[in-house]
Amino acid sequence: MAAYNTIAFHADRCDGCGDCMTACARAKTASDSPRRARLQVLADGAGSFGLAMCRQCADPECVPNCPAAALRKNTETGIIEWDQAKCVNCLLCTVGCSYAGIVLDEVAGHVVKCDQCGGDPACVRTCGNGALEYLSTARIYNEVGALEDLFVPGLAGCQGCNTELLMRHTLRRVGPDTVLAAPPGCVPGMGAVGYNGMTGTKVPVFHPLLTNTAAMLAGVKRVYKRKGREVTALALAGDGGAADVGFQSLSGAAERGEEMLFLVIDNEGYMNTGMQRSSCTPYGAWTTTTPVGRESLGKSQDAKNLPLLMVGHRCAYVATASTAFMTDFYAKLDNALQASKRGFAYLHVYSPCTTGWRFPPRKNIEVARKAVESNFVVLWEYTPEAGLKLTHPVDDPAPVKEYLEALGKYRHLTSEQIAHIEHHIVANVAAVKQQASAQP
Amino acid sequence: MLKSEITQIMVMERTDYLIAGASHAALAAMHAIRLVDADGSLTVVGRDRKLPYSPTALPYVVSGRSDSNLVFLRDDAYFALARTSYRCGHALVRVEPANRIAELDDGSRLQFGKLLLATGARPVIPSIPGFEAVPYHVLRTLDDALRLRAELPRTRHAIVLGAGLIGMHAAENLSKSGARVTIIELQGQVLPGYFDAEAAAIIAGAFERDGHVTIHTDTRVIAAEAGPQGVVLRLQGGPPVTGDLLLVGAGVAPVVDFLSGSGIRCDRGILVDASMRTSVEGIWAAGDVAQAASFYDARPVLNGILPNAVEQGRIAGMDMAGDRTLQGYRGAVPLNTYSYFGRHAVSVGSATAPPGAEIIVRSDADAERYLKIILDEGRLHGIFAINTPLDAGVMWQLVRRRTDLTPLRDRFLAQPREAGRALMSRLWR
Amino acid sequence: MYEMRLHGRGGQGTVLAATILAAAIVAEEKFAVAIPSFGFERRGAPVAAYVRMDTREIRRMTNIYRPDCICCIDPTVSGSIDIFDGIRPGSTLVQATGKTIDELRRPQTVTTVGLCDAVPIALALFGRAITNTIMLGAFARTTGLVALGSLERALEESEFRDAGLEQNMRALRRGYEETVVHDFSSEAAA
Amino acid sequence: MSAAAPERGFLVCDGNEAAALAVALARVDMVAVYPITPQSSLVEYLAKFVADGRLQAELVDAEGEHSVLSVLQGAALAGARTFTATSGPGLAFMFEPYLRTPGMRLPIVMSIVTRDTLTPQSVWGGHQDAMSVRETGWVQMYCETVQEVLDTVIMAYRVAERHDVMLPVNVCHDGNYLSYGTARVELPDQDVVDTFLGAPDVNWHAALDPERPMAVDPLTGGAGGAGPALFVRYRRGQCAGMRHALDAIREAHEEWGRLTGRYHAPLIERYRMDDAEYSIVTLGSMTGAAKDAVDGARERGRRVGLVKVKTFRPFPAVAVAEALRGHGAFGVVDRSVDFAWSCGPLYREVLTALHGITPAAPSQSFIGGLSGADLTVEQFESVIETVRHLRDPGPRDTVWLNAQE
Repeated sequence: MAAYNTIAFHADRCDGCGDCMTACARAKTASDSPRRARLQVLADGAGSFGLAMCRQCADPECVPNCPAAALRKNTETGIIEWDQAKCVNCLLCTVGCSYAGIVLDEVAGHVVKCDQCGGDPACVRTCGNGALEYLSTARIYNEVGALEDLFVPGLAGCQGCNTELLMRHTLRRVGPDTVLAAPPGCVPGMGAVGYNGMTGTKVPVFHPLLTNTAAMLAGVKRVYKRKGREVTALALAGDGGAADVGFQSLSGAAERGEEMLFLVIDNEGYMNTGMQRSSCTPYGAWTTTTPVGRESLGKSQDAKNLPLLMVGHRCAYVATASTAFMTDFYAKLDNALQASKRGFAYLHVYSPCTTGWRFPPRKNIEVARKAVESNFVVLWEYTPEAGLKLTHPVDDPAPVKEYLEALGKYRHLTSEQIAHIEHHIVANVAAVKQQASAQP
Repeated sequence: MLKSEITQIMVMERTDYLIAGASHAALAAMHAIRLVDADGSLTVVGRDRKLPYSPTALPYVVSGRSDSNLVFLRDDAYFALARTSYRCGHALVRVEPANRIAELDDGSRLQFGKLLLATGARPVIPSIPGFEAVPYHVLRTLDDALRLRAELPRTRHAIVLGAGLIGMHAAENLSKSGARVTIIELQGQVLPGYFDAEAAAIIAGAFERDGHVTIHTDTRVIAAEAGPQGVVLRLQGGPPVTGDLLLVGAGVAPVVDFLSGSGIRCDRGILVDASMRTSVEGIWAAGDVAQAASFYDARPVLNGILPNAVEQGRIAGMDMAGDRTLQGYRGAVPLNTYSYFGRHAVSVGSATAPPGAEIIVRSDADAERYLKIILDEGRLHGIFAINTPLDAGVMWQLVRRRTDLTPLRDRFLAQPREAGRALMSRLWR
Repeated sequence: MYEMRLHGRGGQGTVLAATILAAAIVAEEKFAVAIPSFGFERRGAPVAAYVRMDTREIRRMTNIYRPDCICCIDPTVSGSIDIFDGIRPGSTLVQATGKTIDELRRPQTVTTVGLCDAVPIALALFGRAITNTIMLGAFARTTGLVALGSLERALEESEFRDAGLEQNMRALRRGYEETVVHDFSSEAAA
Repeated sequence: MSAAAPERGFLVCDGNEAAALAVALARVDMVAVYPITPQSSLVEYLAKFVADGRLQAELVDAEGEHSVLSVLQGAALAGARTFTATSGPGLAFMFEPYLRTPGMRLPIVMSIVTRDTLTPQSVWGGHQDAMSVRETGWVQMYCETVQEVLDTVIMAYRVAERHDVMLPVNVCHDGNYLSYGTARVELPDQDVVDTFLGAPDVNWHAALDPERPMAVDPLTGGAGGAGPALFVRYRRGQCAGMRHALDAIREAHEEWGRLTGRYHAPLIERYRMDDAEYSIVTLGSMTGAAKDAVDGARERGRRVGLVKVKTFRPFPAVAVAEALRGHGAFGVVDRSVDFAWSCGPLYREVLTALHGITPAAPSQSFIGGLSGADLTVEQFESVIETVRHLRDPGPRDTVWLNAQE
């Protein structure tokens, strides 16, 4: 079962110009008439614009409503294909579709629907506002899904664990010629390094100290390089082990340009050992060592911006990522992997923790997305050559209150604390942007 | 129990899911079951000795629009992939709910865990004196269609009994193949139940103009006989009609005769609840054979249309497999789409306006355009259109969701398609 | 066993001189051990180094408290510390100084004195008052315990290279040549 | 600096350079370095050897000792022969990965250029650093001479990499006296060292190698499961490795002697013990002065002997007991402190080795040479005199040498 690419519609960026419809009509009908386009943008009556377009449903209703077997979900591409040779023009498919995604083209005299232009949709190309986006995340999922999962099944992560997804996908991509370091934290905690003599992965894996991950990996990598063997040195570390007690070895390895990919899964604390504070824990957050009581209300300091510190090391590559933006993550993973063959590559992934942050597992990706959309975390990429670039600028951020309210660890926040966080977000974005404006 | 009986039971074939029927409801149920239960054994028994196909496609086989080899909805590979045993050419002849045994027409007995009755309907043959002696066609199976198609070239004057969808399609096909066609309809209009009289008149007009079809509505056949020129039908209050081909399209009736003695409650069809369960535990029914609550007044109704069969089949399958995401059947809504002589007609909802309903009609007979909207307390009750584009699926949702259109009333009445899309975009996209 | 103590100041190469001397003696198929004294190696601070030499294997790795010889490569350090501490009767002093023998303070126990005005030589050769190799030449001339040739070879095998080696070879030879030896043993005997 | 040509087969150098030369001769694959007094010149030599191509190893200038040893662990797990050196506070900072090295059975060789531990502040010699880590599972050998430093570093690889040992080895040489003490050192031919050591064989048992994936050091479970038993298996394995190390050290010293003509005592050295009526026990570079003192006492008619302990971990208890048994009173001179009994750690170790031997000999602990202090021939003479007068077995106060201002 494959995952599929999709055309996403960002209503907030649509100004209703209709260029997409013209482009579609030109591409599909050799006419300029927007009425003949296979997507229809229209005012939704509430001040913004809606879209009628085939969603290429996973379990489509139009297909079983066709009496002539003229519609078919292509399981390779995900496109619902219409076969003119079989279509009997009965329009029953339009009854099945609740989204006006397959409609009668009166001029053509038959139903028409979006086919995503074979992977390069004309509408997306035309839209100047970024309201239409061709999401190729699925292509990446398929590619990665076809690769071997190098962790054993049945890791004992918490329900809905973001980290497990992240590490499985990462290792699939990085591949089997890898030595994996998993310092104490959730990654080994769920069994990745094995248990009682058993192993949790299909690649060589070890459990460094919380303090020496980068150093041990450097030793491994140097020896293989000396032997002329192409082996990727990969760390899957938590924020505590990277930003706090492991920072020295991280900093040293980065300064020496040791060739490795150091991926930090930032769940804002020591979640494996019972949710204690780390220097990446944000201001105001409840943890078991920054409790909420009469005298204090969560952490009283702001989080350390570890990825920006890594930029200060002029690493071969530094980037931040989020599991809510997997296309972005995969692009960065690829870049980081390449960079790790010539220097120190650092990838910082913001990873909500359903257990430690107190929210329902099903909201994991939503929480990750809200963090980005409120600028609570900022996605960017850095190389010494190109400098720092924002990869997902959020110019009109959502109120951070919505993000904070989704998480139990912020339930106690006072309005003053929320104001502090809002202020910090502004300052942090400014700091990142200042880096971005600096010449490399 | 005798030893031989015990042996028989022991060797009896068993299937977790048995689906009787192989058309839209059956296939939708099978799909729904497999989404949840990948392992349970599944058997589909179809009357016809063919891969599944849709009766709805048959008029197009008759016309030649559809290649009879390409109308099949599934192939063997699909059943293999779904690990489903597809037994075609067999019908259920008996169901023993107590033992959960179904008997097929070859005498074999199948023990089932759960049974779906999606046996569909068969054509109704009117009880007209002399009818049993005249040759006539029906159109329910692929063989029917191929037989009818074979007759087209040599048919000069065809009589179509019944102006439902089957009859109208056939009339169009016969007309296009060069035959003179006479349609005889008992009720006062063509396509009763789907379109109101005014719309029906527009449609009928197209038949008369473009197809030179003669339409007798409000007309009862009182006798039939075979004559030298073919079949002669005597009409009440009119001259007899003679044709060298007679097609009976006088409606269909659920196939329920094999259920006698089973204890499964039937009215005109098999009575089912919102989960498509019959009165007997472990047995479901869906599609043309099922009689479920009407959307409008909860009366059990037959709603023999394709989208309804798909929906009921899916609901039955989900319930059979224990899919916890199941939402119950929201009731039968009449709906259809119809293309004829290059025109298009859509009907969604009930054409019977309740008391106090607001009825808006825009009609342009010359342009053959028609639009009728029935609003009941600001909510869409039914919408009917000819040559006026509508998103039928969106309209169906508006009906079923009982969406209050009041805030958009004027826009909806002016541009129902655009307003519908705006509502869709806001409410459920 | 012959024990000597070198005195100098940090930066003058006192410890290195001890090592080169040990190497030269070893090259003569004798045994030698050199040990620096331990202090913070601050430039200008008094520094000492110890050299033992013998015809048998030397086992003790200790400081020297009863030296047979003091080699003082800095003219002023004797003003800061007592370079003669623990000195044996009949011992030797090799001193870098511009003073005459009469101007020099000399304990009675010292019966042989080699004087070398090393600083001007060093300034002429190096432009800095680095006197260590000059004073090795002075030691060889004063005591005769090591051949000048052995010191030359030890220098060649040390870290000195090219111009630096050439300068130090000249320093060694000038130290050897420009040292004046005074013998007071008859005095002591009397 | 080395003040003689290696081509002649010998040179004059200090112990830090001797150790670095041994590393080059052992064809070590990786060295990781971080400077600390009195070890600094050792790693400077290593860096220079690498820069000159004399040592064709990966050089990692790590940002601290903690990473130094961590880098080497990674390298060893990838198959490299490795080396580093440290002292005092550096060893303390290295402690976390240091503790773990024996458990991972990595044959890393590390020189401890011994230094007293803080506090009070001291950058000078003393055995306290090495003694502080004596229960961590590393092999420890203490050198007496500069020559022994060179030879022992080479032999350490043979011991560490022996399959029935597979333990890390500390070669301890005294800060100041051996780190900077300069003497003639015989330089073995490269061929001899190559023959003696063979190719590195360091990760046949535990590897981080994609060609044979395994989990190195996975978690062990808590009480009730298979975990504790597994843990015990590891620990007992370490103990077995330690026991085998005694034999491996003996075998390495014999073979080295056969190849080079230089026989060093592997576990302990008995010096003039045959007819000794009492004795002193020493460790490290103090031994030379002690031997001179023994010779002097013998000349004065004292029937004194000396036992030098070279291998402190594993402790050669049987050899020590056999050496001292029947030879009367003994004094043990330590360059560090055992806070359990306020005596010297070697003293306590020797007493333990003699436990159960009757009649119990009178003995005394002497502590001297702390913080760079010298241990002179004269001091050993006084130690010998003190021991000569010991009568009854049993506890007595430790004698602190160098106690006077």
